[in-house]
Amino acid sequence: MSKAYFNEEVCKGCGLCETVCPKKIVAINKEKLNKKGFNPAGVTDIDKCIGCAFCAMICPDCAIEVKE
Amino acid sequence: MSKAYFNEEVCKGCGLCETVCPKKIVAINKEKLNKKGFNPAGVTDIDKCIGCAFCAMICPDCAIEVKE
Amino acid sequence: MATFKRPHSLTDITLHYCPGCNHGIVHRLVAETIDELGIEGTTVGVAPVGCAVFAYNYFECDMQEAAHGRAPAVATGIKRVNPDNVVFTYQGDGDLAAIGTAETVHAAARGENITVIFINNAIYGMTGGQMAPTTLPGQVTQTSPYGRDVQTQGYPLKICEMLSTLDGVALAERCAVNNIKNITETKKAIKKAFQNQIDKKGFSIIEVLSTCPTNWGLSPVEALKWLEENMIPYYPLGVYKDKDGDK
Amino acid sequence: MATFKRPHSLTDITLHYCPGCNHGIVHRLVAETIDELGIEGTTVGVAPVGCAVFAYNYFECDMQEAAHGRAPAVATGIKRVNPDNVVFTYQGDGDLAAIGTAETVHAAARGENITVIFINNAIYGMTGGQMAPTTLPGQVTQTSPYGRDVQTQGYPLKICEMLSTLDGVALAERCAVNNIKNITETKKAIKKAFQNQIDKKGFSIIEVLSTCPTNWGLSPVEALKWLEENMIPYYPLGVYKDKDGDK
Amino acid sequence: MEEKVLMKGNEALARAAIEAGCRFFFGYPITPQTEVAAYMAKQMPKIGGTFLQAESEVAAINMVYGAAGAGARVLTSSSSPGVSLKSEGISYIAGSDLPCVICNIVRGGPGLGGIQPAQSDYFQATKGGGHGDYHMIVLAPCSVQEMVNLVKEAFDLADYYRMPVMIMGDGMLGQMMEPVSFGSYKSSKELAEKTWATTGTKLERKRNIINSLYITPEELEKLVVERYKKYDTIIESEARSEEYMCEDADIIIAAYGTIARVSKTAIKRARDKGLKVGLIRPITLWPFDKKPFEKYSEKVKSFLTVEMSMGQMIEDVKLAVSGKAPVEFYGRTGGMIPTPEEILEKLENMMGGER
Amino acid sequence: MEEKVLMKGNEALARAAIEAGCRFFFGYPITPQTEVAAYMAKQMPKIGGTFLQAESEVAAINMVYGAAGAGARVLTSSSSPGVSLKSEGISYIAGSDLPCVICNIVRGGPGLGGIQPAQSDYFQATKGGGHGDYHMIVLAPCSVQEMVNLVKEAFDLADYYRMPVMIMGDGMLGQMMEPVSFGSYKSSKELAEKTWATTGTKLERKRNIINSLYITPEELEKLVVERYKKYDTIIESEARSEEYMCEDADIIIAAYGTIARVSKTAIKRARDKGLKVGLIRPITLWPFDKKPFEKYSEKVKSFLTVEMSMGQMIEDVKLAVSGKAPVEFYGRTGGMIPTPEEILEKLENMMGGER
Amino acid sequence: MATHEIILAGFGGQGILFAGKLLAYCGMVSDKELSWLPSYGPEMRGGTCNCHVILSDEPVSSPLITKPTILFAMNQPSLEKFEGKVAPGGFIIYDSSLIASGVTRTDVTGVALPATQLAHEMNESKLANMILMGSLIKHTGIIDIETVKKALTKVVPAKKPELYDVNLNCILKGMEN
Amino acid sequence: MATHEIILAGFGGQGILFAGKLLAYCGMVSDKELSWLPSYGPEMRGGTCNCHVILSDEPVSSPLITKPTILFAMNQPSLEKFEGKVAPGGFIIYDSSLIASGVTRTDVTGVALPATQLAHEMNESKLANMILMGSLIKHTGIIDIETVKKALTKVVPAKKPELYDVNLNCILKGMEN
Ligand SMILES: Cc1ncc(C[n+]2csc(CCOP(=O)(O)OP(=O)(O)O)c2C)c(N)n1
Ligand SMILES: Cc1ncc(C[n+]2csc(CCOP(=O)(O)OP(=O)(O)O)c2C)c(N)n1
Ligand code: SF4
Ligand code: SF4
Ligand code: SF4
Ligand code: SF4
Ligand code: SF4
Ligand code: SF4
Ligand SMILES: [Mg+2]
Ligand SMILES: [Mg+2]
Repeated sequence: MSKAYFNEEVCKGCGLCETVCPKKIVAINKEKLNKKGFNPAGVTDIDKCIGCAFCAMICPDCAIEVKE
Repeated sequence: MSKAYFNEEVCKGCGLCETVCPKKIVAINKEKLNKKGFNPAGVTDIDKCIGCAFCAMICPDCAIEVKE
Repeated sequence: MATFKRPHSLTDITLHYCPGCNHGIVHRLVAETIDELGIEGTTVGVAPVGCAVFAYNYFECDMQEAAHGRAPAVATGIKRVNPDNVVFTYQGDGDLAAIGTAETVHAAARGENITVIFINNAIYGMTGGQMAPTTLPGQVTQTSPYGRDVQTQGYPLKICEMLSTLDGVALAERCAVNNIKNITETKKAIKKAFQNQIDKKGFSIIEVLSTCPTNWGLSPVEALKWLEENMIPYYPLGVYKDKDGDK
Repeated sequence: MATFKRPHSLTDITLHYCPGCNHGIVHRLVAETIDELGIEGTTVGVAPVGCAVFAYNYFECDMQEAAHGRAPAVATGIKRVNPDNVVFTYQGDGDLAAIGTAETVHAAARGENITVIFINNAIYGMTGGQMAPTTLPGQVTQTSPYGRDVQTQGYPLKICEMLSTLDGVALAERCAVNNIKNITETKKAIKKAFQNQIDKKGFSIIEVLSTCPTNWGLSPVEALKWLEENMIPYYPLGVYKDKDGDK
Repeated sequence: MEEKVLMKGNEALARAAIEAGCRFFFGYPITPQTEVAAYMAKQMPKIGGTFLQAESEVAAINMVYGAAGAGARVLTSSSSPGVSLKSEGISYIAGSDLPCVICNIVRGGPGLGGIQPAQSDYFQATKGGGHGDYHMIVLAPCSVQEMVNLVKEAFDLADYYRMPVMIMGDGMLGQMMEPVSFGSYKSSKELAEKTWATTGTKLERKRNIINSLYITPEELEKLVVERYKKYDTIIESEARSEEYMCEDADIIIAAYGTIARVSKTAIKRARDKGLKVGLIRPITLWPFDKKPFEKYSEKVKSFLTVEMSMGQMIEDVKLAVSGKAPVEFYGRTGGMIPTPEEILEKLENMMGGER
Repeated sequence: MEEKVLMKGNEALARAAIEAGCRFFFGYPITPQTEVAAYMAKQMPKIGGTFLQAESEVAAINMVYGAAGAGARVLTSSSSPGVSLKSEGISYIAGSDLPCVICNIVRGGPGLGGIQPAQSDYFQATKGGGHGDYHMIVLAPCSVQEMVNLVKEAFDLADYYRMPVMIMGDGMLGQMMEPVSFGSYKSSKELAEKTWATTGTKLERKRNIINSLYITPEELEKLVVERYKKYDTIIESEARSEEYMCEDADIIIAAYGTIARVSKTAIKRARDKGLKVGLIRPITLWPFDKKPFEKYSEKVKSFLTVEMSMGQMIEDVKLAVSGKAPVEFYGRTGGMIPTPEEILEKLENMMGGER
Repeated sequence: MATHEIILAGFGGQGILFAGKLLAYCGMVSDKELSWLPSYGPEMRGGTCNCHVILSDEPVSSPLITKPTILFAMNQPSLEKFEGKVAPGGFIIYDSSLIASGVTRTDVTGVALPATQLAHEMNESKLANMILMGSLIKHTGIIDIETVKKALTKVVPAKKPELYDVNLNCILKGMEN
Repeated sequence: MATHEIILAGFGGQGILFAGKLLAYCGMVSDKELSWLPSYGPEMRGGTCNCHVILSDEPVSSPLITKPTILFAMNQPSLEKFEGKVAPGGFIIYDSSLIASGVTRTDVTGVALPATQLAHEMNESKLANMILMGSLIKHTGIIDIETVKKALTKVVPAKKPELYDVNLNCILKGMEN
């Protein structure tokens, strides 16, 4: 089953992915800062991910891959 | 009764007035050349003129006056 | 029965236009309008670059000569400085619809409160007969010697149709001066376009289909016929937009 | 269930856009289209002046950077030289709808066989948030600090509506990328606009309503909401012209 | 003197224009001068003035033409590529004898170039970017305070001579803040009423025509020659420059605008090291002030032109010096700013082992 | 040599371009060069080339940019106001190192001016009408035959140096007919393949980018400095002029283009009267050929620059002469053409009672 | 052949440029050096129009004629404008149908021909120019008729060969006068 | 007061220009000569940003600082870029929450302060700049707190007077460190 993989260093923390996940499992990690100075997004519960790729489709920075 | 008066020196001999006169009394005078080198238009039979001013309305050079 | 004389707002300088050129008719209609509305003292005209470039010699009011295509921008500058003046531009199709496209569209979109008189003669008259944006498909000109090929040279621009999509436009009407009826209509349209400005209604444009006997290679009378048979069918006359709804 | 990875036609250079800026989404859709149509080797893109100026860094194909507003003219030059190449421009609303109005209208009127991707974010992003021709009435920008006043600053330009009056236009469609459904639609539209070119159908333009969180002064998520609530109602999505009749 | 305020060059420019009575601004955004328009957009509506963002630089300059012809004090502002687009319009304004003020806050070129400060539009401004025989007065302030003073004067010069006046700054000058006082505005010239303006005849006078077309070459020539007589007066009476430590100098630097300030720092350091260096800072770029160059050309060992370009003003320096002394060049371009250290090094090289 | 044909300068220009392999023309009508486009409109479709009438000069020059970037030999043509509008585009072309040929068939200015022949765009052409540090090669033919030769060469120079080349003519040269032979075209330079052109990668090479934006000033400066090295080579190897009766001359006239021919007539008449007068006729206006001026500057009594302008090339003459001899000026402007008689009178005045 | 500097002038539409071209082609077919320089201007009927033709054995330096050796005038303003410029000893021919005054100078040869009237009579009202040209050739002898015939084949549009005869007839007519 | 040439540098959004303005206004209220020169560029978040502030008793000649006497660095690239340029004997203060490495030069004074962390702790995550500024003032003594207070009234937007206190608190906090 495909799952979403977030590239935290590419992410700019915009939060768009969060708004489209049907499973509500995407969230910005406020605790973390990547090298560019952003709070990156990530999946809170990867098991729930259905690999729909919505998050990837809206990500302006191609920070998300969806793969097996 | 108003009549059409043609200013031959202003006229450029375009012939547009000829096409709109309801009385068909306007004609280009092929025999004459004005100072600018054009054959001027004129009224052939002023008595027939009904003073409708159609000739004047279409004249691009304001060469025609219609007056008492 | 009528009387008829040269309008006061037309100076007595001899027009330089070729015999039969429709520019002269439209000049007179504009001058009559200025006379009738009693706005000679407050009108400022803007001449284009094109055969009408010398319009600044002909209208008995303050005039500015604009760079090719920029008359609407120049008019905007004038109008903004003296909003109570009546400001009009007088432009050809090369001027208004080619090089001046952006200035035309944006003055219209701004609803700039000016009056635009647009002479569409389907050709660049002044420079000797090149293709204009409004040249008909198949029409032969100096730069479309094999006839305008829409595949490579594009389709004619229909200015009234295009501008009437813009919210700032108060009036967009297409006329012709090929016969007495149409001359009368054109006069009415021009007068309305000026009145609109006095009433602060925004941008009004009157497109007048016109002949260029010289560069069409036709006599003035033949040219009128060509206009009737070719231009009017392609560019239907009428009101394209009127904010008031009435005509 | 799906798989998803960065399209090949998008280089791996990090996009310089602000967080949440919709430019990035549209870049990806264009790149996916190039991949899917298998035209990477024949595509030549034209970057604008605007936030997308660096587009030449991002598309994995030959690129030219055009002067502000002139992308359609540049694309015309490229396309005429190599008609078998697929040539697209990628332009913002300042670029395409203000300074480039004439080039846009005339490339469209010519039916120039190119594809235009038009990012309408109702603002000048690159220069720090000035009013664009597409800025909404009342919208506050750096140069409309009291909100765009249509009386003095004019009405927004509706590009699809305006261009759809032109005979040379094959396709004019307005989209948005604010949600998955619209992203999917946008992708389809972009693909059709490229396919049209391959099929030699003429000028195709896809307008994409987009956010500029930075200059709107909103978070990326708030910006999407503002777009939904303000831009989409003013600029209705949909096909404005499709020469084929089918969609 | 009025209290000083801290202000960006671009904003000070805009405010000075308003204080000089400018009520019309037409422009198109471009870095690094966007603050000019932003300031105008904010202030003009408050004082009944007009700020209008044009659809392009071409439209903006033609709006300026219209407004100037209608008798207004009018300003437009842009940066390098935008000024190129204005060249046709500027030529029209010059050819129609209209007064207006045009700002170029120069950035690196050619083409899209960069947005950092540069002086590579000197030729364009002084020799005529547009076509035909014409000139503009070009003023080059070197500080925010001088920007304010010169902008005010620019409007007076424009009206007095009925011609376009350009303010030439650069990104650095536009973006930096300095304390500045505005004082009150009083025209620096006695100005005639604009009886030539197209304000509508009110049926009280003959119609006015604003025009640059003269189809008879005799007529056109006559007008141009007349205009050049006016230019001669301007060359005579308006050429202006600042001299700094020139009296005893072995080397005189020629530099204008902000880089003249950098040069001053270099000169101080040079003097600390015992090198006698001075500065001539042209304030008017056109007319170019030849006099100080003529004055010192037989006294100095050499001149050094320092520019943020590949060397443009140097031609005017050479024309002024006319072979009487060597004229060397140090420049950086594309947005690079020569540092005092670099200039100092160049000075030391020029002096060779001589010291 | 091929049979001669009688042809207008403008048409010969167009035909020469086609013979040099130009297959793309983008332009906008303007007097006095409309015949160029008319010829192209007629011929290009016959040979599979493209003639496209653009919506404006701005669009035309940007189409040229696109086509040049795509690897084509491309021409545009205009006259003074139209060339002003092209300045931004020309600066972009120079800044992107693209080859193309631009013609300016100069008319009187400024503004709308007139349509008669003039040379008042010399500054614009040689110092940069556009913004930023850049140059074009500027070629100034004086006869229809030379027009043909230089147009062909212009394409080679453009391709060889990857830069815009301008042909500067005037209304007289464009409109006059003279017998001309076209010969056959052979490139005057060894030309490399245009591997940098945006022709589509065909997946066979890395992508090509045509660009003039360099946001880092260091990078932009580096490129500009590189480009100026190329310019130095051009100054070294391409500067060109004709000398006529200079050897024994007391006065040397400097004049280019058609007015150089008028000057020759004046020189013949002067020699008939015993005045020793010669001519240096710059063929490349940029680079300006300083050598002959340097060579004669210590031999002659003075130089006389004759221009159809208020005096523009005279600055380059003065820079070349560098104070070693007086440089006088005779010019007419606005479409007026100096006659041999006028020039002769000026020469006689210069010689004073001395003869 | 000496150097001939010929100014042809008249109204637009009178075939001034065409007449000048004919002369220029005469130079071409007889291997002379030559130049042809028209006046040009906005496309307006009724304007005046002129052209300068130089035929010479030596390369032409200035194509601009300031002292014509020959003036060919087809309307009043042209004669007025150029008469004073003709070189002493020069030659002036003009269409006396359209020009009321005559040549006033005494140091030049003046020839009057009612070319327009003759053209009307021949029913070739547009070819007064060729009639005047015939007369010019006869009086000045600057070119022979064989050269003119050769040149005429080059100026007459290839598509309308019938024009050759018409033009030639007018020239011959002019040579009778 | 000697001449102070201060470079402030960090990410866009960290309030670098604001901090620089505060210094500039300190100069204003104490009648110094001064200049404030920002870096500028396309509107992009996450870019770096700096400004040059000169405070002096003499007129400022070049507003461009090539040898800062003081460096105020809020991110790693800034410290790396400017450290080497600081004049010998100069002063460097940096936010050690965001800068892992430290000052390597020995001929300058380096002060590290975890300003971002302190700001977080104060729940004023956007005001690390003011905390660092407080510390700068304390260590260099280039201005006194009364001047800062006066200057602060000028830089805080008139519409948001509440910001005065918040900023001042942070500065005071910085002065403790
Ligand atoms: C910038 C510029 N480009 C081109 C020209 C040359 N030009 C003069 S008039 C004209 C076209 C006129 O055509 P149009 O506007 O249709 O007016 P018309 O003469 O047909 O009435 C052109 C291209 C110019 N003067 N300036
Ligand atoms: C001739 C010229 N004028 C102005 C500019 C400055 N400029 C750069 S980008 C831009 C506007 C960009 O806005 P838009 O096209 O809407 O693109 P966005 O940044 O919003 O994506 C402007 C005016 C320029 N570079 N060149
Ligand atoms: S792939 Fe779908 S379910 Fe999985 S994280 Fe992304 S949006 Fe959520
Ligand atoms: S959409 Fe992309 S960039 Fe934005 S928060 Fe999600 S992963 Fe990060
Ligand atoms: S006024 Fe009427 S009737 Fe009389 S001549 Fe004119 S058109 Fe004919
Ligand atoms: S319409 Fe006027 S110009 Fe034409 S022929 Fe009649 S009177 Fe003469
Ligand atoms: S050329 Fe055409 S448009 Fe111009 S004046 Fe003559 S007929 Fe009218
Ligand atoms: S400024 Fe606006 S349009 Fe530009 S990158 Fe940032 S968010 Fe996008
Ligand atoms: Mg027209
Ligand atoms: Mg935008």
